[in-house]
Amino acid sequence: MYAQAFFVAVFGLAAIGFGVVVFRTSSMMRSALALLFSMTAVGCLFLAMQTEFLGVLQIMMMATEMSIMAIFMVMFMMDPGGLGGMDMSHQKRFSIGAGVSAAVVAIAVALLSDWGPAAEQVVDAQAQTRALGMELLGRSMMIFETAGITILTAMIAATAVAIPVKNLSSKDGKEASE
Amino acid sequence: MTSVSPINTTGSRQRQARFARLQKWVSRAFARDLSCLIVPGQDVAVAHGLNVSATGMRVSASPRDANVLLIVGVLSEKMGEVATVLYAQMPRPRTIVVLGGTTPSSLPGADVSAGLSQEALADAVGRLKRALAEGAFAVSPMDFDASVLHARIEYVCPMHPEVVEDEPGSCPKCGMDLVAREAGEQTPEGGHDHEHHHDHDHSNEHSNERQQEHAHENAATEYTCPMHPEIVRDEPGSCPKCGMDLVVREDGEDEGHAEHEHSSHDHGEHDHSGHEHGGHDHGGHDHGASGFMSMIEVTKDLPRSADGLQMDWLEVPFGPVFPGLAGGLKLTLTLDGDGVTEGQATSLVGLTSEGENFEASDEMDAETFIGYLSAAIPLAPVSYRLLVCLAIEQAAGLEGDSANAGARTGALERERIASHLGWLAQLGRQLGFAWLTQRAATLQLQVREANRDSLAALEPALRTLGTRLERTPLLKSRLKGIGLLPTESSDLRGPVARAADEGGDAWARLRQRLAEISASLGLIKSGGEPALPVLRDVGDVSGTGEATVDTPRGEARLSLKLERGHVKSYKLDTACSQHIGLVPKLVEGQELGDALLAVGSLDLSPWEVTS
Amino acid sequence: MTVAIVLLALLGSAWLLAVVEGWMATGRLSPAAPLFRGLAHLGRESIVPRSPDRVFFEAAPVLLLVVAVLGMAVLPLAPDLIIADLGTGALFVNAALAYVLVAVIMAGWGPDGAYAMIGGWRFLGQLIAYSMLIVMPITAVAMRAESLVNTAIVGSQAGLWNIVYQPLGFVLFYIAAMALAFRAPFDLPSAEGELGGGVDAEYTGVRLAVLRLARLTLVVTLASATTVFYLGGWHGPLLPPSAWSLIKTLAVAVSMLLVGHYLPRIREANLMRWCWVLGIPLALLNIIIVGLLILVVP
Amino acid sequence: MTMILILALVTGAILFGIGVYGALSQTNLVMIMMGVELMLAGAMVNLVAFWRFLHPEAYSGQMFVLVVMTVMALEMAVGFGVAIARFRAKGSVEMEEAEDLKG
Repeated sequence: MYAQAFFVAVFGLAAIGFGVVVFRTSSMMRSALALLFSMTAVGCLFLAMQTEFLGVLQIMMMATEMSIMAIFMVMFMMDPGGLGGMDMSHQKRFSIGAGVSAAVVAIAVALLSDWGPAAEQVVDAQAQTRALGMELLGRSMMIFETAGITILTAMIAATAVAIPVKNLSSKDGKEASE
Repeated sequence: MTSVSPINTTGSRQRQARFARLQKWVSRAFARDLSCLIVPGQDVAVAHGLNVSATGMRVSASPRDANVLLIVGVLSEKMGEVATVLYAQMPRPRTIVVLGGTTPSSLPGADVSAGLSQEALADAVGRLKRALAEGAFAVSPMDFDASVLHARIEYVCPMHPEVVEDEPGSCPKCGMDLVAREAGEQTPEGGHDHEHHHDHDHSNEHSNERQQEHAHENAATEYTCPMHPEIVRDEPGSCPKCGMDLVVREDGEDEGHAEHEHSSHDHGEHDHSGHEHGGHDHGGHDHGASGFMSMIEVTKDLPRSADGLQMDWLEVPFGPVFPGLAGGLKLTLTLDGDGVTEGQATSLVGLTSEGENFEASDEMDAETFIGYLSAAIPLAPVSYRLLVCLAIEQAAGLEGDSANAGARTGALERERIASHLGWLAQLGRQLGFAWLTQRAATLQLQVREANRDSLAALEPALRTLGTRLERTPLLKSRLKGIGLLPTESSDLRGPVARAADEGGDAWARLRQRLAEISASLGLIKSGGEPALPVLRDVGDVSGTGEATVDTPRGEARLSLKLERGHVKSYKLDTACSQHIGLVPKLVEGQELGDALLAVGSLDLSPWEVTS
Repeated sequence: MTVAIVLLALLGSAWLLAVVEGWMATGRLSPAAPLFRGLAHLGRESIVPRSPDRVFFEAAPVLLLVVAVLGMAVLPLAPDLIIADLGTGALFVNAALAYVLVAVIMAGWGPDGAYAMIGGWRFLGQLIAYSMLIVMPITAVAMRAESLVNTAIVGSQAGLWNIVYQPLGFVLFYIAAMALAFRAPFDLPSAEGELGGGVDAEYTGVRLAVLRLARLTLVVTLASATTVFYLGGWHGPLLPPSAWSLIKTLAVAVSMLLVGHYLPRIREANLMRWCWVLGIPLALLNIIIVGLLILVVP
Repeated sequence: MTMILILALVTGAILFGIGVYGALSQTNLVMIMMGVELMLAGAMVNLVAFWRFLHPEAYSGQMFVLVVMTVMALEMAVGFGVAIARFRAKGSVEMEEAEDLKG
């Protein structure tokens, strides 16, 4: 119980901390990898909440995803090394306001609403994975398959958009779809 | 400018303590773990008949992993500077071994020097090991400093790019501290350009940081709106039009966006040490480093790379001491990502194509000249020896004699085999094909001095090597279609020209060279016992002679003027000096690996590149 | 206890691989050489390049090592000799190994050097090629075991090893594993002949020692994964289970080194093309075949 | 247990807030995508928390998280596709310079 609370808190803080770094550093590599570690922390948060499969999946997916994010940052930023220290943001006040208010509202809801009794125990990881599999290929098969088809479409679409007309050998589309 | 940065001193101070504790063991470890960086290059070492790995030394690819700088033969001045840079990049304790030459002036004296032979090398390594085992080399940083390294640092004012000083100080205009930066271009590059002189680094970074803090105070003179350039204020605030925060504007913002992009993409000097958020402006190393920069502005001048994206360029030197290329050959490639946009090759060891300067000295008699030329070309000494002999004999009006024609052909062909094997080893090095490198190098060492019978004994081994390479998986797919040259291009010679007919790519060249190896074997069988060409007695004749020899890399033509047995002037025209001109065409638009492979497949010998 | 044993096994295997490496390079078998080399590295100066991204430069070798060890932690040497027998072990191996990419990119960016940076990004391209071929064969393995638990996966091979049951998957996984460990012929990020060492090029002294150890450990981990997924893990006659695991693991690891010794470096574009045009369809085919076998064979 | 639930929900809320800030304040398309990713991460944390502490028996909760992950990958794919296309066409992925996208 307390151990769980502790870990949830620690990984939560880590996720938030790295999340802040993402928009504080001027080096693109750093912000991309900070986002990666923030996502990893979220994955660990899942693990701390005994959601093993999702946690590991999150940790796995984000490594690749964010590394690809990183190379695109380096490609598409004017100053990937962050040596120029140029300000890449606009409408700061408005954004901060929006961000804070969004967070505050959500927190307020979290604190004020009555969640009723919380479940003490969950089944172990193996049973969970099994049950999740049953769920995926059972009741919510339709949704799951739709998601699959959608992402396939997205891959193809992204590749089609990305590759130049003249040479079809560009890998960018594939990178994007990883 | 101390020879080691503060970080490293503290680092090595701890290490000294550890060193004191297990001195004996660490010293023994140093003695047992020798890895050498060979200057000018591994190919040269093998061509001199040195089998380095037989002495228990590893051959290192980069100065970072090396602790012995092995200098083979006499170095040209440029190569001397390169050697110095490489030495500066090696971690301490580092040692210098010089074989059959003198230590370049810019380097500290050689720790061990010996003759240019396998026995001498083995002996030298033995002495080195003993010295190391006795702990002669402490890790404590010895003050090593060379003008070559200094030449690379100049000091500029962040605010006034036109202010460039040699000494650190403050800007005459604004009084800001000057920032150290690499003078770069005009100085020769070592194998690893990007941090030539970690020796100065830290002092360098320091000045950067100092400058940044100053920048906070002084540099922030004008504030402008990213969107509305016409808005200019003296203090920070928000734009009356769009309400955006005003950003610092810096003088000279709009100059050379290309370079800015350039230096930022190879993230030239980003040091995030300490301050994270990009509030401050750096000025120091690149222009327009502050304020809002239109990305369209930045990218519009950039060339399109292969897939049509505007990428920024990054000029990277490969060589002159690079594992994938012949030692002494410097290839400068402009890369966007992994693709080569342009590049050219230069030789740091080439000889002059025309010698007029012999009038003054009477020393240049025929024999000396032969020695001079064959020494200048370590990769194919015999061919050029033969070339000179033929030219002089023709100048002397002697008929080509049938007596030792066979011997001369034998020697030439033997060298051809050895040279092609050397190329195979080089190819293996480039492709990370360890087996090929070892096999080819071993065979080359055996072939070099072999006589007819031992060559006949080696024949099966050579043929198996050939057939085996033909059957090696991945090799064909790696080489096919790489380094394509138009068949009709006229300035091709030697194997490259002969390979142009069946495909003219790297694969064709490989097969061509393999074919030539077996052809040469046949010639040696039919020809005479290989013997070093010796000049027949020509006496004090005068006249002009001209000769052509099909060296392993293609025909070389030499015409010289003889006066009373002394060479007065000569004119040399080699294949490599033709081929090196092909490099830009060859590498443009290729992937990095393919480009290097294409250059390698030409078998350029920088020694034969005449200027 | 278990932890100590596994770590020792890991270190020992890494040392053995280092010896084999030395033998391939010099032709001499000198068991002491790796130890001396490591000691010498400790004694040497550890250079910090010009203007590094210090965090990444320092973190990269350590992260690589940690990742390799983490991967090993969920792989069983014997039924009871496993640090953590996770309910999603097979997936966790993937997750851990995915961070090899992160470490390599850090090592590429950190030292602020052109060669290193190119090497780092090259590995990203390499990942685009091999990653699918790591995940999909493991999927087929998990299908047969009907579980993601590594011990269960080994258990499912008691009768018939997966290398026989799904040879196609084994081949794909073996190749992908070599690409993941970026050993020759897939050593594009650390190519000596093309990048003068690439991501390794800037490391010296202690950092280099850690990096080398990490790379060898990574090979061991991957070999161990191959053993668990395809070579029936600890199953084998006479010898104790853990011995079998070790023997198989080392055999696979050494074979990986040897293959690299006799092959030229693969061309980046070819790797990409073959993996996507040939590899992925084959991996899918493998999954289908295994699925059919599971359904048809009782 | 409810305490942990609230802890997780607060974390999710803050992540979401950071994401909103990023998505609104950044001028570069890729950075904006980072903001969106963070928002989605916050959402996922909440979903997992709800599944774990309120309805551990209903696996559609976990399934939902999977869908969100898919959406993340999807967003990456499409986003980068668009980024490359824009970069090729306009030489910029700066929103400040995307007048043609402004309403």
